[in-house]
Amino acid sequence: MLLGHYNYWIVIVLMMIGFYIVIAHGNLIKKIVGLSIFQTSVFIFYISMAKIDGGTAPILAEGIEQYSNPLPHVLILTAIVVGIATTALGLALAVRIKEAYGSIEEEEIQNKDNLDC
Amino acid sequence: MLIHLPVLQVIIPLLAAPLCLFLTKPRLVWLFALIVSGLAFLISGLLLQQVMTSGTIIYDLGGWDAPWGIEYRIDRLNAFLLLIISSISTIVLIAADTSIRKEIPADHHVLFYILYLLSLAGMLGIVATGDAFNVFVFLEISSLSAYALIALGKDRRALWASYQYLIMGTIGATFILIGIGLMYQMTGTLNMEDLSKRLPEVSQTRTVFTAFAFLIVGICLKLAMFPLHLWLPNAYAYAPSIVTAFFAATATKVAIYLLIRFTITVFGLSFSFTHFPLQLLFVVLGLVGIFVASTVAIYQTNVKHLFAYSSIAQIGYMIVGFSMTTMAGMTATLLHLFNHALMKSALFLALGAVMYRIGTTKLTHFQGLGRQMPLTLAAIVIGGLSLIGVPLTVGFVSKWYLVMAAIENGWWPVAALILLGSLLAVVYVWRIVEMAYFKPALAGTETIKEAPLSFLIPIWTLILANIYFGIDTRLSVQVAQAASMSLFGVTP
Amino acid sequence: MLVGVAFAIIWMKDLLSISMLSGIYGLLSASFFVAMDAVDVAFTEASVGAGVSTLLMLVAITMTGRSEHPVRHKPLLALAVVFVTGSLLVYGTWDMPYFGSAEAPIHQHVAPRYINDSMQEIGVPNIVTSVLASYRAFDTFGEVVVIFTAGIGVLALLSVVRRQEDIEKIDSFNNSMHEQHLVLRIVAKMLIPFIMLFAFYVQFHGDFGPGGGFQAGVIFAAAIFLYTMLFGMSTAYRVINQSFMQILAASGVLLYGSVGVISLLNGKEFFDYSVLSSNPVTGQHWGIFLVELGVGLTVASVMVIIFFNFAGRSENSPPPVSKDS
Amino acid sequence: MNMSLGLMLQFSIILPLLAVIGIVLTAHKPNLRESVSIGSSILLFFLVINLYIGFQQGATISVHWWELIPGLPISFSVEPLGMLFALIASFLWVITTVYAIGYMRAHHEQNQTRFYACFAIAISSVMGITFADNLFTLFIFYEVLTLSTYPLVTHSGTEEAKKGGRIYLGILISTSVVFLLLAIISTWFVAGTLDFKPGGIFSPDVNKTVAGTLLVLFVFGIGKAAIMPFHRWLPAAMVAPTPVSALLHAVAVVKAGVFSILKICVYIFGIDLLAVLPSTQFLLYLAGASILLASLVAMRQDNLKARLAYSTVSQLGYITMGALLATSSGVIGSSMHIATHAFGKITLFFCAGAILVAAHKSKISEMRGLGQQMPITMAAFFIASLSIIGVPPAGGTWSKWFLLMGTIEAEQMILMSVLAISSLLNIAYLLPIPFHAFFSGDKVTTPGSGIKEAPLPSLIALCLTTIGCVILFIFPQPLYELSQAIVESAGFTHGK
Repeated sequence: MLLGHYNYWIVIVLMMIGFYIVIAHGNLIKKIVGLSIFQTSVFIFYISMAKIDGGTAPILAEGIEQYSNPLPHVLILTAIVVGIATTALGLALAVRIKEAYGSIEEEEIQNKDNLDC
Repeated sequence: MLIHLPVLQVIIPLLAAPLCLFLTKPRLVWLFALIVSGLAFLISGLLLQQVMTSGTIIYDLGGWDAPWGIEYRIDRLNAFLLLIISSISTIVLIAADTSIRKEIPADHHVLFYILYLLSLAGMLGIVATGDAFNVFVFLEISSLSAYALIALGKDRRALWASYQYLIMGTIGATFILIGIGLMYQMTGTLNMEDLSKRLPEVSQTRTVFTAFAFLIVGICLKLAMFPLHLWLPNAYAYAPSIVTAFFAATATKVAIYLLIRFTITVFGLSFSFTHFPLQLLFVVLGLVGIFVASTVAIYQTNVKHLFAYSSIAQIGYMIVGFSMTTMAGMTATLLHLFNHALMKSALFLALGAVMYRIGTTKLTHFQGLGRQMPLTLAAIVIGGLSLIGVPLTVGFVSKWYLVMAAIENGWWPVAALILLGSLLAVVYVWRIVEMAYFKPALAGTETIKEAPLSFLIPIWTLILANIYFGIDTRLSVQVAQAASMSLFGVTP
Repeated sequence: MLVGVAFAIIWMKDLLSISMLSGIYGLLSASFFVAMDAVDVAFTEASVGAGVSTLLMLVAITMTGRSEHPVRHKPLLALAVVFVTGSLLVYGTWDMPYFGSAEAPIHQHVAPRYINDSMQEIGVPNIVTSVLASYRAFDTFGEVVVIFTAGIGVLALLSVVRRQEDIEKIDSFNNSMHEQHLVLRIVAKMLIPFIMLFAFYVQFHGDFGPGGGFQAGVIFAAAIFLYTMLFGMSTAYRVINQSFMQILAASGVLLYGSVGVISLLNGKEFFDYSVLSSNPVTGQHWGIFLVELGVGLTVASVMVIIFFNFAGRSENSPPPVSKDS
Repeated sequence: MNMSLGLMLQFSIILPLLAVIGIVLTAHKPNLRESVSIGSSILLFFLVINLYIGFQQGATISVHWWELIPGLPISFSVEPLGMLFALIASFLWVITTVYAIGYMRAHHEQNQTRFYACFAIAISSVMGITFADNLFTLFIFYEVLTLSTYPLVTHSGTEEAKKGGRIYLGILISTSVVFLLLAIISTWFVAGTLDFKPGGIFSPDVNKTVAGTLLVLFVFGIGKAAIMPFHRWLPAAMVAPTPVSALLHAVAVVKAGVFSILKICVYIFGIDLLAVLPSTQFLLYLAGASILLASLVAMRQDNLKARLAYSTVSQLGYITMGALLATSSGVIGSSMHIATHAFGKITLFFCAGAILVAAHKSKISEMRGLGQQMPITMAAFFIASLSIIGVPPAGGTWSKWFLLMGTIEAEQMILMSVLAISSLLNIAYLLPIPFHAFFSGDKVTTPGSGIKEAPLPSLIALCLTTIGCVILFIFPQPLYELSQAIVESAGFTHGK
């Protein structure tokens, strides 16, 4: 019973670590790292559910009956691309913010913004 | 070709975006984008007409029938949304050429239009599709282009706003992804129609409960529903004016659409509102949102901020209408969706015109503008009156329906609070009116002229629409009613 | 293992090691994917999670400084949010089908058709490829557009207008520096053609084994990255024209889309490949081939655009406060 | 006249709007602009007179525009109460325009085009209110009236004017949006219609508590009726130029308020229902309190316009009270009082304006002995005061009489005494002004200080309205007939 979900719990722990980094940390780059960990963990979750005991990779071959579910794989391929796209954009923003504010720490930027107003 | 309308609706702007790179002249690209958006508008009009007369259109992409392939499923609800998005996009684009010349460096103009078309296509894609995962993909197209568009703003704060939006938006999208994953795990399908058939069997499971919770939180993040609204004001305030006008009218509407789609079509009313304390939660958050955001709006010194907070308050009205779970409430929400799009796009475009002429939208710089830019300011006043909900404007019509729906539910206090909330709108709108009309112009601003025609035409088109749909409500009410009927499964 | 790495990332203050660790995290999850029978995904994650994103982070860090300030405010609220979310998820797992169970709904509905019928309907052994490029071709099209959007977005954010003299200045600087890495350069020169060859193999072999346009695009781009890193930006600029890359990226999307448009023009649904040939299965083959080519084109060129803009930014306009890093 | 009556009805609403266009187009030629104003006001009066004649001949005049919200049309029809109000408003518009020309020019006011344009919009919405065939139409024009008069109130643009404007708009919009709109929507929900129908639209077995609550919402919601505690806007609005105060805040706006209340009482609730509602009693006492308190406050005002404003608040209480009395005499008294008070109060305001323009005085304490320099103005002031107080030879006598009868019919002895006391208070705060002006021993202003009568147009205007007051006393018959018709058309079955 417990073992049946063990895998998912690990994934949840990973997700939450990523999520924690995103919301608790002030460094813009680190936030993005956290975001990508968060997303990657979700990918792991998807892939986990596609697994069948005794199944193989979903490439058709003679003599194999059990295949893992290909659909989550497809979804995650797409999601990975989305993830890298977000990361790239986020990093680009971080670089620009560094140029404009001279800092990539959330608090410092916030303080400078408040001065602007 | 008519049967391909659903897919053409999305792929025309989608394919037009990369094509822009081949036309290197910004002017040309603008014209091209305008034509493309106009085409999308035309298609959405045709689609709506088709749907109203002959019911839901189903289009199987790749020729694979659902749930194996992805299908587009256009019913009255999303046809209505498609029309709102594409029409506003087209009208706003008219002013784009003039506006971005002042606000964006010249070598980024082509990129601007590409991103604009992409985000248009993304939103249309979210609305048109009948596949849950496809929603996620198109959500990302529209979001990524939105982040980039916002970051194009002149002020350095635009970068920071965009970054915050990116983080919040991505968290939201990932939550949605988790929700979709959990749903998929319990049902084995991604198609919405199929999901709605298979979910009831497993609706008692805790997994589905979790899936629902994640979807709702994710969507509410995108929706900027109070208290998840923190990203919105800065994003709207520092983005280029055109972008603000476009997004204020459409982006949150798409999120509302998703909310309606998932709670009512996919999960079904009985699940969403009986297994889940969604009704109480939404009524309270909606009302608190109205009051808090309107109050904050009153104290803003930048008019763009002011209207951004007002947008959050208006989202509150839609949430309240939605949470009534009656046909009348849904009609009111849909009506307000349309009406609010008209008001806010007009208002933000007018602010764009002010930005164009005086380079800022600080409230103190509005002094005496009523004389210098009479037509623009008149537009802001009419738009503001509409926001308040004065008769003969669209705002009144939606308020009427909303209060009516509340009374029908027997929610008297809610009805009174809705009306009370609109008084706060009077206060913030009047701050602008007094500043513009009863203060002498600032020294050294004698040379300020009325906004150019390329601004006035779209602004006044929208303002006249505000008045027209406030006087003749047959069209909008009929469509909104039909859409909410089809949502609740009543045949008209 | 993954958990360990993730925790390490929380505690680390040095951004450089964090990005290295996140690369390792990507690699580890890739190997996990292999264990889960998801070879295609593993391939992609390895090239993206471990490769491209780490690289991008490194480049970004060179511009932003590498140390993180200590967190001053108490992260209690964040912990609470995370705790609530996490426990909700754990709560959700109680009614989940067991891990690896063949009876789970996802194995009963929809997916069986892909496994059982795709050979007749599409004729490609790699089921992931058939689902990706045909059954759910529209999602993949969306994916290509997403990556294209990211490319355009990065371009909008980071592109700098280069003047000729700048290039020359950097050029001479680079030349002097790269003299020192002669051995590396020769090895790389020999390596790059092989990498490219491998990319083409991955591109066209996607029907049968793991691989496809996306992975190929990334690998191809990696070859160019390597070249750039060793021979300097300006040399790379001479070889690869920026606006040409943009056109290429756009063409990839258009190539993909035009396949759909051809179906439309033939009166079939968008992305119905059966019109491409008299035999529907051959049509599917053609369709998948073209579509994958489009994906590869766009991915490769967008990756190059993104990388060039990051790198170009760092060489061209050194950050104002970079000394403290 | 070969225009159909229905068309005429529509024209009476549209004509002032056309005048707006004319006024804006002729903005740079003041003479032409003013001719447009006067011309259209005369034409409007002419139209209304024709409507009246047609109506007297028994024609039913109604116009149906379009449905703004499905089930809720914009439609108009002529009925006696509306006819009465329309006659008064259109006639006084003519006179006020004449007066305004003199006043505005003598005062060298800015933004005169905006002034005349907004004025015309306001009149158009008043016409809309008078002929509205349902509550919905009435509400729309009610709101338009509020908004179009806002620029008039803040006309001078000073800090004080802005503050006044804020209070004005704040109270009128809040009450109308929160209470009135809520009441209207609820009424629609409860009764299923918003049409004005003789005898009311509620079914007899309607829940008394609900209907009672609605009545309270309506009375509070119509802030223009200035029932305490929602009266603060009226004194605040006195920052406006005097013609505005005169027409709008003695006639158009406030009368639109009490007119709406009267109309709602008679045609939405129906007198029979009104008589049995629990909240009626409460509102009657509120109106009574409003009458007395406002009178008392008025006594303490030194600013003439402020005193007149509080007097208006008090007089409006009469009309509301009459409507709520739910007796035929009460309704007759109310509707007649709309007319008589209109003539009386507008005259008083005209006088106040004339004094301001000619003598630059707005404080009552400075007006001693002014009778020597401005005899006509002060005489007019005296006669109008009599009308307000309700003694011969002025029209106010009749309406007060009927109101008094109403209280007796309804056996409301307390209210009867309220009326009596209030009349005494009226005397106390109005009559001393002309009295001191003529017979003051210690003259503040010495003769020959150059103070003359006001400009001729203004003088003519105030004489005309004074004569109106007297005529209403001598020939009250048409007025009475119209009021009687209201009672009859309302299917009055009192005593049942």
